[in-house]
Amino acid sequence: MEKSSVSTLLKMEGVTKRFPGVIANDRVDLELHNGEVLALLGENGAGKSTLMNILAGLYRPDEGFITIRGEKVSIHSPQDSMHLGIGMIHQEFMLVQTMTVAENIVLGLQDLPLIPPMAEIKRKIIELSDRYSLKVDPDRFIYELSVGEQQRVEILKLVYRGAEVLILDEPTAVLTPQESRDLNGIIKTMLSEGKSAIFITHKMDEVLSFSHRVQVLRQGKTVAACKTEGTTPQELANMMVGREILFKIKKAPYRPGEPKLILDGVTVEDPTGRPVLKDISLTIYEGEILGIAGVAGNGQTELTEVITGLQKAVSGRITLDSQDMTNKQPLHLIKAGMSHIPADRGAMGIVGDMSVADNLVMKRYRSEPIASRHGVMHATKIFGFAKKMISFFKIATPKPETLVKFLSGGNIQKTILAREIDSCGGVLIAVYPSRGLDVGATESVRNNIVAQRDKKAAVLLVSEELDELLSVADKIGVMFEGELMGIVDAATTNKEELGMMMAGMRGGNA
Amino acid sequence: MQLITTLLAVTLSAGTSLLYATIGEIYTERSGILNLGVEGMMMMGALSAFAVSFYTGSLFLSLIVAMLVGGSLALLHAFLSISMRANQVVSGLSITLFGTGLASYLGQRLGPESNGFNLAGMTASNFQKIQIPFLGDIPILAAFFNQDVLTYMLFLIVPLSWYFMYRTKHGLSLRSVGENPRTASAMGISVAKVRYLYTVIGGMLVGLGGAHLTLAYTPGWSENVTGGRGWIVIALVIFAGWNPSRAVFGAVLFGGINAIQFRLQAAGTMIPASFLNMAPYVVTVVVLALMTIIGKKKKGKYSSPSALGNAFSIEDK
Amino acid sequence: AQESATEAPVEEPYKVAFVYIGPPGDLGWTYMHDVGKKEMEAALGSAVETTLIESVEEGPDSARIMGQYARNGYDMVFATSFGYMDYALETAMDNPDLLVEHCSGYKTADNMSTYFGRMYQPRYLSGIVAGSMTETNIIGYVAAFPIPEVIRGINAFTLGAQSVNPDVEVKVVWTNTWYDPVKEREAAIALLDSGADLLAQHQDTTEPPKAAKERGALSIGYDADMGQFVGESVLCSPMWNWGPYYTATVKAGMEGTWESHQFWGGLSEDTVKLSAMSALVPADVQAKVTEVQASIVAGDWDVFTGPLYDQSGAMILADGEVMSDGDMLSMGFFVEGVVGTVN
Amino acid sequence: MRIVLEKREARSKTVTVLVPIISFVVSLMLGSIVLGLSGANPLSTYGFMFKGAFGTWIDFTETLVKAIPLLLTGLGVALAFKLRFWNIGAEGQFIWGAIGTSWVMVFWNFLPLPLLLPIGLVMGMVAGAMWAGIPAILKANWGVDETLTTLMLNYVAILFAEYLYYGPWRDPDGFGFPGTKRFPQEGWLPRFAGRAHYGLFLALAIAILLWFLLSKTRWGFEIKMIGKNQKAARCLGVSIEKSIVVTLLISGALAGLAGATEVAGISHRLQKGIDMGYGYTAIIIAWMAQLNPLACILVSILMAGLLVGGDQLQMMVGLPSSMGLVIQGLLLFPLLAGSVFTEYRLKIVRKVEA
Ligand SMILES: Nc1ncnc2c1ncn2[C@@H]1O[C@H](COP(=O)(O)OP(=O)(O)OP(=O)(O)O)[C@@H](O)[C@H]1O
Ligand SMILES: Nc1ncnc2c1ncn2[C@@H]1O[C@H](COP(=O)(O)OP(=O)(O)OP(=O)(O)O)[C@@H](O)[C@H]1O
Ligand SMILES: [Mg+2]
Ligand SMILES: [Mg+2]
Repeated sequence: MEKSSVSTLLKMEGVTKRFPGVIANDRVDLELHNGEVLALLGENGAGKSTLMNILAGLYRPDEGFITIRGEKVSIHSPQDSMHLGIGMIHQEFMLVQTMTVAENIVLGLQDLPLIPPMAEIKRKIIELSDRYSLKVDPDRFIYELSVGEQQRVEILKLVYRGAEVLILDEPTAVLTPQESRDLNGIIKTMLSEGKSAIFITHKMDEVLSFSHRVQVLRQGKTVAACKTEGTTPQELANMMVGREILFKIKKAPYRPGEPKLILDGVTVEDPTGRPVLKDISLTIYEGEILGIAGVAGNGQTELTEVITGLQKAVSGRITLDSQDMTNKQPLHLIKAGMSHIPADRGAMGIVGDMSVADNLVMKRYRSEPIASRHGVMHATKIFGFAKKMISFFKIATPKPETLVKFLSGGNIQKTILAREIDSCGGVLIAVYPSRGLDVGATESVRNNIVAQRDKKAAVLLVSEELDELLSVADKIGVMFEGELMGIVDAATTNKEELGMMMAGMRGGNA
Repeated sequence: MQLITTLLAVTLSAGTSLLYATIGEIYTERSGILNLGVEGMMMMGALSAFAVSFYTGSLFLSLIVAMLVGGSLALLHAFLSISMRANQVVSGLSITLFGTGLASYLGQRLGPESNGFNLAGMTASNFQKIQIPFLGDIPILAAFFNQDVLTYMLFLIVPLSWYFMYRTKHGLSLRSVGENPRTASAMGISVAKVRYLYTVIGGMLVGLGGAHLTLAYTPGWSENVTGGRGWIVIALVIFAGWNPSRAVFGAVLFGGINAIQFRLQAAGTMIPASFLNMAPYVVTVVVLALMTIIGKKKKGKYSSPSALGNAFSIEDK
Repeated sequence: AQESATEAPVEEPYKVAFVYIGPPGDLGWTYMHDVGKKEMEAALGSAVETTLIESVEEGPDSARIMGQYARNGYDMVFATSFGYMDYALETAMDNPDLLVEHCSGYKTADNMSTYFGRMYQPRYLSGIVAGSMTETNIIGYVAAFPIPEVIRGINAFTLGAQSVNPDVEVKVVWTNTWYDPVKEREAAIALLDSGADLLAQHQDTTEPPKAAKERGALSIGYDADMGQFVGESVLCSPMWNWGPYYTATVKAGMEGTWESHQFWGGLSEDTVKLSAMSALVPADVQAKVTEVQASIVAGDWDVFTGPLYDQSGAMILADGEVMSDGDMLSMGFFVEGVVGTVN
Repeated sequence: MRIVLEKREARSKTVTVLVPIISFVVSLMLGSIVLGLSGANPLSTYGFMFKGAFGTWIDFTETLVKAIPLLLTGLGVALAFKLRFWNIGAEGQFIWGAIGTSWVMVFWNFLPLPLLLPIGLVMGMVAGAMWAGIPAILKANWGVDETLTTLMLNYVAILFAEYLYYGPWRDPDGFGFPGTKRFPQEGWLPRFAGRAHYGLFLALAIAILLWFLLSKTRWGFEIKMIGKNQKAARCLGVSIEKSIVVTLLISGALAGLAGATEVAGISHRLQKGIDMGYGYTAIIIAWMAQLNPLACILVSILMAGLLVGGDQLQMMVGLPSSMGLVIQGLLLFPLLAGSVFTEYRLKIVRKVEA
């Protein structure tokens, strides 16, 4: 794939962008060559998304300029950016939930006729989805789609518009390994058609497998830019974080205690009465991490929600410390010591319009010392507590009073993690806890989860990354179509066995 | 049969001004702007339409002016809530205060000197009911084809609005802006432009709703002619689930119950009149509640535009 | 006004304030008070200074406003709606120098009087017209609220109609509003749809006559001469005529002869009257009206004279018995022939 | 070149003070134009308006009289809005408060007289709470849109009250006049100056208490969580249904108390004209106060002053009442437009830059 003559396609020079309290980009230079893939790396909050949003016309830089093919351009709006052939997949989905796939794909197109010929559009969408093997039904509404399908719609949007420069902001963060592989294949196809791309990811294998060059940001500044060839994941990670990353989990030997959380024949139905969780029985012991593997949409969310009291079981029994917890209110479970790191962190994990400090005490505000016995909360205690947590969990925030929504995705996750780990009283339910986290943060999340287990907590870890499960969990259960295919020993199983079970084959001691 | 026909006919002509305003407000709210100034805009539309008709005799010009006046007040609301990011609820309520006040003030100042400058009590040219030959004679259908021009225009405006919102490019942009402005913006749609546009269009339709009152339904200007109907419109928009076609159902239900309750009274029922006068409000609440409870499974279809009432700026997250 | 001020340095003008329930532009209740006020001004010239405040709710605000007039040196306040009664009394108590005139109430004080008109008299006359001219024998009556004044009017009207047409039926629809053009029209249309070919009203807008006219039906106005605004289809209108009373009362105040009173003026005092009749009313009907009017004015006869039966057929007044003012003022039943409920 | 709004790093103190002042001056100027056009002298008109509302002690007490119901309904509305429950129904809850109190005052003759007032006020709160409870339960359990239900229930409340005082509750000795019997004197809320009654201190105490509860306690914290992200609050163990219902009962009780103090303190009977649209003005007050209970105090007094002073347009200047509404609108527009500058500043952007 090496090009003989390097011609510069796009150049950003001295780009600075400030938000209240932070400099997200500090005089950043960036260069993209024709037909290459540039991997943009950096810790959570380093300013990657901000820089790309400037290219996409969402944000305006405070300083600096952009040239394309040697010509200075002004990007005032997403429209300008599209005209210049730039297309971006944003970190959060940019989809209108109450519109169909087809409507989302053509939304905002300039040359769309007054009455969009929907039949023709759908045909074109199906054609494109065949070409890139992106299977979606153009008539479905977005809210009906799984996360993976939504990501496919985002890509279809891009290819439908025929962008020349692709900006991909962590497109695989929320995808299963299989979906990620498919997606990467698609991106390769697109690149083979002569497009260039800037690719943001925290997954080192992706960086190595198809980027030509890497550029690393730290705290808004460029700290390195080099060819991908010749670097190692270790080096890249060190450059991002500015310290040594081990990629190794410190873990005490597996010594399970008493049974802690027991599910016995639990069944859950969706509002239409279709069973989405069928007759699940499992036991988690003190000092054990039970990993749950499976392709998203096979009942993992329902499993964690029925345990945390967010969904009702129609039959079966859940016991915690041999007390019946079936269909108890979330508060009851929280008081019994349950912690929960939900999958959808923006919607369920945080209150974006409240401060970091407030979000950190959201599990502790009910009792002393944060609140008095009569329910009065102490502002100074809240701050003291928040400051401790911010420094302990290394949450990058300008101030404790900053609204959480202004943090980068990774730091939002750290905030949730900090709160849940801190308040954990014996059971931790963690759903995709390292999604979208940088290598350093991923490492610390995993270490923190393991530390809970070492402190004799029972941990349920739902993950799509088999590597994560294999290195962190003690036992691994696999879900398929709402059923548990079996539970296997993490130490003795392998990816092949798990893969078979994820495809619907029974195994282990099921 | 005859009873149903007359009830329908009465309901349709009573519902016309409500429907214009409801459709207008649906456009506005679909773009994410909540305009509680309907009452004020309707009142100004009603006044200006009558005044123009009184002085020029041109109904066409009256309608144009009513639309311009409604649109201008809406523009003020748009400026405050979009450009100045003001609280939309208060801005709308202020428009209502201002509009109702100004209309009533002008009503006492714009009239002829012979009537003490009062417009009330004056007559001007107005829209008459036109019976469509043949169609206007068939039972039931007669109710639809024995109306004034403005009502006939609704037969076009309602389906076209539905078609516009759900089947055209601009409708797509409109809905996306109200639902998820951040996405709309990222897709190259100018959120502010769309919101300005549909707030003003909405105001124009509300102005027409007012015009129907003084030019057709209760021809002539009278103080407080809208009598709080702007608030009913706000409720009807919700009842309609922000869907122009369902707005018809709401307006007909509300107007129909009212027509029936007056007829019950005339027939000498023993139910106290206060309770009968409550009926339209109670029924609307009950029907909405039932529809919500039963329709629970149809997610999102009739719920409010997600971004309704929120100021937008891309850097806000 | 300015001339006299320069020529003769007379004492301060007598200051009179009017508190209105609606805007004078309503062409109804308030409009007629305003007409009366203007007549009084014309009659008394620069010796009085008047002011008005419109659209004052019949609630706590009215006391504040009357109190403020008192503090601003006003000599007399006319409170022109019944709901002001308690507040007017409160104001009168707090401001002994102020003379308070309250319309349509029953509470008085040393410095507070009530005044009202026997509207039922012209209503009876309009009933004669209506009863003679209906063909379907169904008359619609659009009514605001079930208070004695309205009920009395409906009864008087019905009695008048029955006096010439025993088969007549008066259907009542309550709107629960004094003033709402749209609602009044809708009520009117409902009545027309239920067979009425003639409408009467106790409402303050011209919508019922207008609706009737559009349907080719006849109507009886109220408050003002509504024929002026609607046309010949309005056969006649029972009207208020406050001018004489306002002039006399203010004059008494100026001259120091004012005394607390309860004034209930009828046709003979010219406080109420029947407008000129439309050309559609046949001469014999007009003659009959004139005849009855004359006997009322002469004091030979009044409307609520027995025999009188209520809706259920129970006898209220025996033959020849005359209802007392007190019973009339608190009337709470419909006479036979009225279709509707009193609440 | 174009002008854009740019977010300020922090809310600037001077700006927060200056903006309302400048906006107010602009408002006055706008008002002057309209007043001038309608033939009034703007300066003396403003003078009359100010004097009418704040000029003398007795005028000021009248402003306070009006501020009491405004403050209480404003607090109720602000509380519901904190939860993002769009309670447009303070008007109806106010009326029910008046009904509840009147019921006790007129019909509970078995009560010892000293208990009449406290129990009457409590019953007003209960009635207001009950009326707010209907939309709250509909919303909490089935998600029925509360804007519609609260708005429609206002009309029902008004008509129901009319039914009572035109019908079964009508004073038998009142010559058929609509309105209940006058309350026994022992049930009246005592007055401390002019017509200003002790309801004022009740309202002030409630405002302070509410501020404390909302900003310093678990309950307030939970309301904030639900208002800002209901799903997350549920995950974190907050019971949404219960909170909505409890909070709305309180919100309704506050509006109900407004109605209760109005009948017990001012009108001394249930009759027409006690509902003056306070429930709607309350919405303006709640937002102008940015839902802060302490700010509600100031805003409702100013609003009451504006309403009371507005009458001077008619009484002293001879303008029709409609001009009062026009002036109110004109005063609000610049204030609304100005609020943005506390958080944003104007920035001039030149085209050349990327
Ligand atoms: N709209 C905004 N308003 C205020 N601050 C913001 C905004 N967007 C981003 N920031 C801040 O700017 C910094 C850079 O954020 P950005 O989202 O660009 O990080 P990132 O590198 O994409 O991180 P991640 O890997 O977690 O996605 C962070 O400190 C963030 O808190
Ligand atoms: N959940 C949804 N969110 C947004 N739009 C939707 C949703 N469901 C359907 N739509 C759109 O709404 C439009 C109207 O749908 P539909 O035809 O069912 O309604 P209608 O016929 O106008 O109303 P009704 O069914 O009440 O008579 C459809 O064209 C569709 O595009
Ligand atoms: Mg990012
Ligand atoms: Mg349909």
